[in-house]
Amino acid sequence: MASIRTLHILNKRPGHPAFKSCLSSLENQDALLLTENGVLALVDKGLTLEGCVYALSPDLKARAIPGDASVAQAIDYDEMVALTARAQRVISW
Amino acid sequence: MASIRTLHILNKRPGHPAFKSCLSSLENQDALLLTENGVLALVDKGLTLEGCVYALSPDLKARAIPGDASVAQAIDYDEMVALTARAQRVISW
Amino acid sequence: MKTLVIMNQAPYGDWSGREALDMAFSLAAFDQPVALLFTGDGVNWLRREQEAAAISQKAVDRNLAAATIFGVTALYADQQSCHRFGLDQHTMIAGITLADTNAGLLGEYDHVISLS
Amino acid sequence: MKTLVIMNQAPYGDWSGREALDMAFSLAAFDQPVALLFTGDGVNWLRREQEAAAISQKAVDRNLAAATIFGVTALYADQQSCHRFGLDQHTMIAGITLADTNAGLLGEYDHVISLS
Amino acid sequence: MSNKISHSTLSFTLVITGAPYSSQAPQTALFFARAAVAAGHRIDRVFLYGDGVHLASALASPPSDEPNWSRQWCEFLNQNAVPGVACIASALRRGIVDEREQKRYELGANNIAAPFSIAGLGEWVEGVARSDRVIYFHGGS
Amino acid sequence: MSNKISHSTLSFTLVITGAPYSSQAPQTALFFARAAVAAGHRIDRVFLYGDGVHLASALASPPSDEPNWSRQWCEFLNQNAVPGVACIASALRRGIVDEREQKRYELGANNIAAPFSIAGLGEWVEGVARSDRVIYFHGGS
Repeated sequence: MASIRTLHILNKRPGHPAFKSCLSSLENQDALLLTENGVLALVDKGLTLEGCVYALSPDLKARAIPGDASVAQAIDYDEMVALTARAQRVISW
Repeated sequence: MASIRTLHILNKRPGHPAFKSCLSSLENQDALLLTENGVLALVDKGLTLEGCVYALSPDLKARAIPGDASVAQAIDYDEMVALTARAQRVISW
Repeated sequence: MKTLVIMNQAPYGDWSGREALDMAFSLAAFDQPVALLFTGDGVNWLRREQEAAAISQKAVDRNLAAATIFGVTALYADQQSCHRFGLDQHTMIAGITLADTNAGLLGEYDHVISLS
Repeated sequence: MKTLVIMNQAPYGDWSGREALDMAFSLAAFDQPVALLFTGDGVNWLRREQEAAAISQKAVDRNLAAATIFGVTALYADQQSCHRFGLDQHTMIAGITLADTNAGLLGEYDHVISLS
Repeated sequence: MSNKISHSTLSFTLVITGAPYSSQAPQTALFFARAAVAAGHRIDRVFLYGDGVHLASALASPPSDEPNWSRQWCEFLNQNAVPGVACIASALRRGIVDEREQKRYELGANNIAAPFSIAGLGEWVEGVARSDRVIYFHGGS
Repeated sequence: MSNKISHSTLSFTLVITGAPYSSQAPQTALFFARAAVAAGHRIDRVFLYGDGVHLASALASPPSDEPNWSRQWCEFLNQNAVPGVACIASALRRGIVDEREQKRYELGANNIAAPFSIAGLGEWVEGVARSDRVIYFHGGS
C-alpha cells in the first residue's frame, strides 16, 4: 500500500469555489476522497479527475451516482478512517 | 424613470453558482442590485457587468469597495425599497 | 400568480433543496400554480433510484415523480445542465420537460424563488 | 506542528471567515505556530479602510494589521487572486506577503484549515 | 402577490432564510423593513424559513458590543405590529420551540422570543397570494 | 497533532462546523466516529464550532420518521466516554446555552443536551497540539 502524503476530503458541490481550490492543490502522492455533495464530481463532464481518487459509497448510493471504478474507488466509513490514519496529513475542504 | 421588468437582488460572492445563474437570466428592462457579498462583483476583473446596475452603499462601505458610478449606482435601503416597489417582480438570488 | 421554484442545489448535502421542494408542494396544496426548474447541480435531484437511506435520509425521487399528481404544473430541467451531468431519459425520472433556461422560461412566472 | 488557516470566504456576508480568524488568533494566543493564507474571494479581507460599522459589524482590517504582533507568523495573499480583485500595496493593508499558492505553500504546513 | 407598480402604499411579505451570526440576511432584512415602513408601506408578515428560524431564538447572547439581531427584530415587530412567524417544520428540526411544542414533545424548555410565533407554510402561501411583494433574504456565502 | 503514520491506535479530535438539518456534516462525522472507535482508535474529543454548535441543542425535534442527530450523537458520546464540547463564542451567539450562561445572561431557559458542555477554543487548540489527527466536518453546500 503506497503511502499518502495528504488526504484531501472534499464535500463541496463541483460549482463551489473550494472545489477548485482543492483540485488545484493536489500533488503527487496525495489522495482525494469525495464525500457528500463532492461525489457529483464523478458525473460532471466539465471535470477531469486524475490520480488517486476515492468516493464514499453511501453518498454515491444516496445520489444514485454510478461508481466508475476506473476513476474512483468506492469506499465505506471504515476505509475512510483507515485513509485518515494512513495519510501524513488530512485537509477537509 | 424607466420601468423595471425584473429586479434581481444578488447577495452571493462572485464564485457562487447562483451568481452565474443570476447574470445569465438578466434581460433588457431588468435591473441588478448587488448586496452583501455580491458587491465584490464591482472589483472582480473576471466579470463584466452591463445594463442597469445598483449596489447597496452600506455593503460597499463595509468592504471598502470603491463605487464606480459608471458601472453601478450606489443606493441606500430607502432606494432599495423604492426599487422593489418600482419593479414588476423581484428575484432574490 | 404563477410561481417558479428554481432547484439549483446539489441533493442531500444541505437542506435548502429539500426546503425549496416543500415550498413548491405547499403552494400546490393550496391550489396556487407552481412549477419546478432543475438547473446546475440541481438536475441531480432527478436521477433514478436514489437510495438516500444509505445516509439515513429520505429519498425524494418518488415524490418528484408524483409531483404533478400533487398539483405541481410542470417539472423542467435545464438541457445544458442535464448534458453536463450525463442525465438522459434512461437515467432521469419520468415526466421531466427539457428546457433551454436561457430562452426566457423565467419570464413566464410572476414569482421566482431561488433558495441559493 | 505548523498550522495554515486558509481564508477563501468573502468578508462580512457570512461568519465563517471571522470564525476562521478566531481560530488563527487562538492558536497564536496558545503559542502554536500559525499563518494565514488569503485566496480567492478571501483576499478582500485585506482591503484598507473597511467601515463595517455601516452594516453594524466590527471591521477586521486593524486586527489583521496587528496579527503578527499577536503571534501569527505570516499573512500570505495569493498573487493571482489579488490581481483579480485589483488589490495592490496601495489598497491592501501593510504586512502582507504575496505568494503563488500553486507553488507548494500548503506543503510547508502540518495542519491546514479551510472553513469553506 | 400582485404586479401592482406604484409609488403609493404597497404590502410586503418578507421571507428570511439565513440565520443571524451565520449570514447577513436578518440584518439586511431589518434595514429593508425599517425603510419600507418609513416609506409608508405595510409589512403583512415576516416569515422565517430554513436556517432563518434561528432569528426567533430567545437565547442568542452575542457579546455586549455586538448587536442582538433577534432582540432588534422583536422590537421592530412589536413597534410596528407586524406578525413574525417561524415555519414549524424548519423550527422543530432546528430546536426552536414554543410552549405548545415543548409540551407535545415533552421538552425541558422552550426558547421562542415573543412576538415570534410558530406556524405552517400556509402563512407564507398567504403572503404569496395576497401581498403586493414577497421579498426573500437568503444566506449569501 | 503528530504525523504518526500507523495502523495501530491513533487519537482523533473531530471538529464539526456544519449544523444538522442544514448540512450533512454531523451525519458524516457520526458514521466516521463509529468506524474510528470500531477500528480501535481513540477519540479525544468532539469539538463543535460555528453552525456546528446547533448539534448540541436539546430541543431539536425532527419528525418521528427522521433520525434525531443530536440524540444519536449524545448516545455515542455517552457510550464511548468521549467529551463533546461546543465553542462558547459560537454557542452564545447562536442561542445554545448551559445553566451557567443562562444565569449569567439572565435567560429564561437553557438548551444544551448532556453530555455536551461549553468551553473555549483552547479545547480545540489542545486537540491540534496533542491528537494524532484533527478531522474537520464542514457544511457542504
